[in-house]
Amino acid sequence: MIKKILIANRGEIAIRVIKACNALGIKSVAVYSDEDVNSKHVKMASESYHIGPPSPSQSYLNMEKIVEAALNSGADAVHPGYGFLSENADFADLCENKKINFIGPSGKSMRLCGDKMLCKSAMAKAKVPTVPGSPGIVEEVEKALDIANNIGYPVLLKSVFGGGGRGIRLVHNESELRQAFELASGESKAAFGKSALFVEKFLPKIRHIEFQLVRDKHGNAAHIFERECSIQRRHQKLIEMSPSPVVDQKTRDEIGQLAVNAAVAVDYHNAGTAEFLRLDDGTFYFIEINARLQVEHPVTEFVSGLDLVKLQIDIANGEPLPFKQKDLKVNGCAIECRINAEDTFLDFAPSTGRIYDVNIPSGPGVRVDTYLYPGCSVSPYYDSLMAKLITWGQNFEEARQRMQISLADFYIEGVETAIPLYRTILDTKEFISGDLSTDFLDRFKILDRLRDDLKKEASQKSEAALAATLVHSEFLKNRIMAHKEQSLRWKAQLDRN
Amino acid sequence: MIKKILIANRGEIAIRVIKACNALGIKSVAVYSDEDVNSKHVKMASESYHIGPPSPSQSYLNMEKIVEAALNSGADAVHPGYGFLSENADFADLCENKKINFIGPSGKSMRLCGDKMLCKSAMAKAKVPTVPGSPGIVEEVEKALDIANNIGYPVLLKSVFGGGGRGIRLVHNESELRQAFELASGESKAAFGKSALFVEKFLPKIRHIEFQLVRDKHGNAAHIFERECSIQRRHQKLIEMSPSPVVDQKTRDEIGQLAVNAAVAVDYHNAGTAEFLRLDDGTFYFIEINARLQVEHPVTEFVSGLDLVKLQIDIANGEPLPFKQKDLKVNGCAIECRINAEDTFLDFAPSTGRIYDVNIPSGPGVRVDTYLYPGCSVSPYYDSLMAKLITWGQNFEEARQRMQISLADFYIEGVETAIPLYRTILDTKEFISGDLSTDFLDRFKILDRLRDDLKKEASQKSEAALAATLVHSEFLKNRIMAHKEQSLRWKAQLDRN
Amino acid sequence: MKFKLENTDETLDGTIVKSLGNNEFVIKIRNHERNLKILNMSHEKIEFMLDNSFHIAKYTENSTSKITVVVDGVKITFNKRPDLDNIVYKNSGMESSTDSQINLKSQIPGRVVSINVSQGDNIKKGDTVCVLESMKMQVSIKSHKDGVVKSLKIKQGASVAKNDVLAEIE
Amino acid sequence: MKFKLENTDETLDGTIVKSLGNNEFVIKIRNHERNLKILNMSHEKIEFMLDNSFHIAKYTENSTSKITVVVDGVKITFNKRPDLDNIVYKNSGMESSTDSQINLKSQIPGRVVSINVSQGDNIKKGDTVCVLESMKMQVSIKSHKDGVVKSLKIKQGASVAKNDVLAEIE
Repeated sequence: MIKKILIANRGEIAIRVIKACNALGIKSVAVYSDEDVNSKHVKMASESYHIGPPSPSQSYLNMEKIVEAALNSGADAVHPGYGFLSENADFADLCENKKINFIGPSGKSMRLCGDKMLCKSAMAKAKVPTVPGSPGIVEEVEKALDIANNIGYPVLLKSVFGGGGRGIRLVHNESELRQAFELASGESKAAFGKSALFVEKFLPKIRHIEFQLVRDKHGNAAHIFERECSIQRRHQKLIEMSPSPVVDQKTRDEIGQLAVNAAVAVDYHNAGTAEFLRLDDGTFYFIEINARLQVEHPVTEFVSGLDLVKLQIDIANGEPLPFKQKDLKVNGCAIECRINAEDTFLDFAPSTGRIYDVNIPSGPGVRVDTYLYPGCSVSPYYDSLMAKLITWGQNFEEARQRMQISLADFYIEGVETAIPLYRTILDTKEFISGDLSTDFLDRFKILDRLRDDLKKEASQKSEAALAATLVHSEFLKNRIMAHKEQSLRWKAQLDRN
Repeated sequence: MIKKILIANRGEIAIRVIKACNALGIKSVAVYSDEDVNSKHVKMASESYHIGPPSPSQSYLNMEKIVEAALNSGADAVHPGYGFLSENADFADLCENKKINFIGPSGKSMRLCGDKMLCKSAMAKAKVPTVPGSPGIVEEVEKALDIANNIGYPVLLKSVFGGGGRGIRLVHNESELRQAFELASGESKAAFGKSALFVEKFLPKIRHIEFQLVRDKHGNAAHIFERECSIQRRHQKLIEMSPSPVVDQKTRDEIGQLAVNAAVAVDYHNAGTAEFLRLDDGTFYFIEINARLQVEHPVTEFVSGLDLVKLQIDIANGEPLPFKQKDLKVNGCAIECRINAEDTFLDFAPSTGRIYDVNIPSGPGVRVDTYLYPGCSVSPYYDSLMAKLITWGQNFEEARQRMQISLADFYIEGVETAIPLYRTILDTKEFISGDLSTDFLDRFKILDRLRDDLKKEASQKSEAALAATLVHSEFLKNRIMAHKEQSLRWKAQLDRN
Repeated sequence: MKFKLENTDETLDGTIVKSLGNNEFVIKIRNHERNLKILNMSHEKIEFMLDNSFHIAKYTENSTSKITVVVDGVKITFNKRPDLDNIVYKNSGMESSTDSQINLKSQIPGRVVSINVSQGDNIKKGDTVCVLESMKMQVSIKSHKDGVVKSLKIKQGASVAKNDVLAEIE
Repeated sequence: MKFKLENTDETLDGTIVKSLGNNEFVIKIRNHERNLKILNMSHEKIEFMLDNSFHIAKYTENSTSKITVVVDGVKITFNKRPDLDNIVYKNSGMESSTDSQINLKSQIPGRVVSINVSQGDNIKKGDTVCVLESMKMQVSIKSHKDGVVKSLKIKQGASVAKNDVLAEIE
C-alpha cells in the first residue's frame, strides 16, 4: 500500500494530487525549482525538496534529481501529473527500477502509446478505426498515390518526425502529391538521414471528442464517458465539457467500447484518455491515447462522481476497479474553462508576472483548481495554465449559466487571461446550440464578437469609471494643495532659523 | 415572471440568493444596515439600499423600510432568506398587499406552521404522528395525570409561552406532576394572566432528522430526502448530513410521505422542512415545519443535484415542480459544518471582530458558502454563522475525508471557531459509525477529547514554533542593534551641530 | 534558550547554531541540529522551511514572560522563564484561581441587557452580576468570587468589549 | 471636465457639483445629477456607491494625457484632452502605424532562443528578427517596418521583459 507519494510536478495539478493524498491519509512530497520557492504546492505538501534551477530541463524534467528526492524522502510512489515527465517511458522504467511505484502505465505500454506508427498498427489489429491512410511509413511515391486514390483527395502528407503542425502538407490531387512527396522526402533525408512519410485523409471540419478510460492491473477496464474539447486555439484546448452535445447513449456505448479496446490493445493500466476525431457525419477516428491524467479530468469527475486521482492510486496499489461499466451513468453536465495567462489579442501570447489580487469564484456546482493566491507569481518558465474553472449543472444550460456567473466573478489582477473571450463564447447561439468544431473561433469570427462585447461593457461601465476619475482628480488636487501648504510651512520655518 | 428580487437578509444567505439571481439573469437588490456598509452582499448585488442602524429591529426586521426599498428599486419579489423576517406572516402579507411576490408560503400557511397547538391538531387530522401527549392545552391537573398515565412517565410539562428550554419541567411520577402543575400554572397566571400548559412524553436520547420538502402552487409536492442534524450544542445545529446513517430507502419513503402530508395539511407552498425526532427504536415524531429555506439546504443540493433557491423562485413564479417523487434519488453523501464565530471553550460564547486573514478551502466535492473576505468584520449585532463548509462524496467516508482536509485548510484569523471541535468529532469512532444523538457532545465527552487533540497538535508543532521563536528573537535583537547604531549616529550628528 | 510549552507543559530548548547565509540557519532543538530556511519574513509573520517542511508562523503576543505564535494555524504559547511561570493554558478549560483578583472582566463582547447587582451588595461566587447580549444570545456573567460589589463599570444598554472590566468585587 | 473614452470613442463630460459631507458627493455626468458615496479610498483604489450601485475602481495609469481605471474588472481608458488625442485602444487589435518608430519592442516576456538578423542587415517589414520562448511556446518577433538593423539590444539565452527594446530599425 502506498504511504507516501512524491509529486513530480508543480502548479494546480501538484495541488490537486496533494489534496487527494491528504484525503486518503497519504503523505505528500513536493519538489520545486528555484522559481517555485514561494509556490503553493511547496507550502501544502507534507515535505518539499528543492531540485534545481528554474529551467524545466534542470528541475521538473531532471529524472535523477526527482528520483533522488523520492528516495531521500522515503516516498514509495511517484505521481507525474500531466506534462513534464508524465509520458516519459524512461522515467516510468527508472522509477520501477528503484522500486518506486510509478502511478501510470508501464514504460512498455507508454512507448506503444507514444509511437504513432506502432500505435496505429496495434489499433488496426484491435479493429479500432484510425484516420484512413497508409498503415505505416510509405517509402515510394507510387504507393502513396495508390493510398490517396483509395481514400480520396485531399490528403495530408505527414512526416513522423513532425508534430504540432510541422512537416505537414495538404495536397489536392495526384500531381500535387508527386511534387510534395519529392520535396518532403528530400527535406526529411537532409534533416534526419532518412525519409519517414505517411499519408492521411484530410478532415476539414472536425470535433475533438475523447473518452476517459481506466484499466486496472487485473485487466478490468471501463470508460467514464466522453469529453468534448472542440473549442481550441492553435490545437490547444480552451473549453471542455462532458457529455458532448452530439454523443447519445448508443454512441457512448459504442465508441466507449472502442476506447476500452484501444486500452487493451496497448495493455494500458491507470487512468488515461483515448482521443478521437469526429466528423459531421458521425464517423469517429481514434487518434491517440494520452497515457496520463488529463488537464480536463474534473469535468469527468463532476458527471461521474468519481475521484480520478484516487482511482489512479488504487490502480497503482494493485486494487481492482470498484465498479463495472454498467454501474456508471452520466449525471448532469460539466464544463471547464482553462484560465491561461495569455493575451487573447496578441494571438494568445504568454502574459507573465505578479498576481496582485485574485478573487476565486465559488458557489453551488462550482469548482476551481488553481495555484493562484494574492501575491503569487506566474512564471515564464512553465506553462500558462493558472487555473481551471469547472461548473456542473443538472443539464448543459445550468452548467453554462453557472460558468457565466463564475467567469464574471473570477478576477485576476496582473496578467491577461481569456476570461472575456470565454464570456463571449458562452453567450453565442452557436455554443449554446452545440455547433462546435476545432475551428470554432475562426468559423464564427469570435474575436470580432469579443471586441464588440468589450466595447459594450466599457460603455456600460463608463459612467462609473468617470465618477471614479472625478474623485481621483479631486483627491490628487487636495493632496497637491496639502503638499503646497506644507512646503510653505517648511519654508517659513527655514526662514525663521 | 420575476425580474428583480430584493433579498431581505444579509451574510452568506444573501450572497447565496444573489448568485442564484445572477445565474438566472434576475436582478438582485441588497439591503444593508450601517453595520454592513462594507459587507460582501452589498458589493455583489445589482443595487443596494440602506435601511437603517445596526440593530436588527431598526433594519433587517424593519418591514416598512424593506418594503419601501423594494418599491423604490422596482423589485417584483422578495426573498427573505432564513431568520429575520423569513417566518413572519405579517411580512408575507404586507408584501402580497403591495403586489410584491413573497418567495415563501402564504401568511396563512405560515401562521399555521408557527402555532404549536394549531399545527399539532392539523397534523393529528393528517395522521402525522407528533410527540405523544395532550392534544392541546390542559386546564386541569386530573386531565394531565390521565395523559401522563396513558403515555407513561417521565413526561415534560410545558408552557405554550415558553420556548428554547424555558418553562419546561421534567416529572417522573404522579406526585411530581401534581406539584409541578400547581407551580407552573401559578407562574403562568402571574406572568401571562392565564395558564396554558401541555404534557409531552419525555424522550431521553433522540436524533434530529428532518425532511426537505417542496410544494408548488398547483399542489404538486415531493420530499427531497432527509437530513440528519443531531450534532448540536444548546439545541442549535452544528453538523448536518444527508442521507442519515439510520434512514434506509423504506424509511425514507415512509417518513418522506408523512413530511409531504404535513405540507399538505398546512397548505404549504415553497421549499420547507419538516422536522422530526427519531427514537432509538426507529419511531419518528413530527415536531414542526420550518417555513423557509434552511441553513443546511446545501447538503440536500449536493445529494439531489437540485438548486433549492432556483426551485423557490420557480414556485413563486407559479411554475409546476419540474420532477416527480420517483425521479429523485439520493446521490452519494454530503456533510455540512457550520463555521460560527464562537469560542468552544467558553460554552460557545460569541467571538466577534475583524477577520485579518482567511483561507477558504476548495477541491473536488467541496463547497463553501460564506461572507468572509480578508479584512471584513464579524458583527456582534447579528448571528454568528460566518460560513458553511459542505463536502460531498460518493459515500459517507469520502465526504468525511474531504471534510477533514477542508477543515484543516480553513484558516480564519481574528475570531474563534469550532473548526478544531469539528476535526475532533469527525475523527471519533462514534461519529464514523453513525452513533449520533442531540446529546452527542456530552454523551461522548467530546470537549475532553478536543483538549487532548489540541495538546497533541501543539506538541507536533512545538518544534516549528520554537524555530519561529528563535528567529524572531534574533530578528528583534538585530533590530534593536540597528536602532542603537542609528541613535549613536544621530547623537554624533547632533553633537557636531 | 529554554521554553516551556503552555499547552502541554513540555519544556523545549533551542538555539541558533550558525547562519549559513542566504537566509539559511542551522538551529538546534532538543539537541538535534536542523536546517531552517527563511522564505519570507516580516515583524509579524515568518514563512520558513524546517528541514523539508514548510511552516508559516504568526507572532500574536510577545511580552517579557511569554510569546505566542500561531504555527500552521495552531496557537502555541511559550513561557520564556519556565521556572517561574505557571499560567494555565486558556484552551485547557481550567481557569486559574482568580480569588485574589478584584476585577470581573467580560470574556465576550456584547451589549448590557441587565445589571443584577448594586454597589455594596454582598454576593457569592457564581451569582449573576449582569447579562450581556451578543449575536442573539444572552449570556449571564457570574461573579468569580465571594465578596462585596465595590463598583460597577457598566450601564444598561451600553456595549462592552472583550476583556472590559464589568465590576470590581472585593 | 470632458473625457474621451478610448474603448468606444464616446465622449463623456462630468463634474463634481458639491460635497454633501460624510464622503458623499453630488456629481453630474452627461447632465444627470448622481449621488456618489465613497466607502473606502486609497491612492490606487476606490470603493463607492454610485446612486444605489456598488463599484470598485483601481487606478492603473495616470499621465497628463490619459487615465486608465479598472472598474469592476473592466479596463477603461480616458483621454483627458479628447480633441488632441487619437491613440487606438490596445484591445481593439488594431495596432497604430508604427513606421516612424525606431524601436522594436517585445510584447511578451521571454527568453531569447535565436537572433535571426545581424547589425547592418537590410530587412523588410514582417521579417523575423528573433525568436523568444515563453511558457513552452516559441514566438517569432517580426520587424514592424522596412529598414536597416541599427543595433541589437539582446543576447541569445538572455531574458527580456514585456516592452523591452529588442532592436533599433531605421
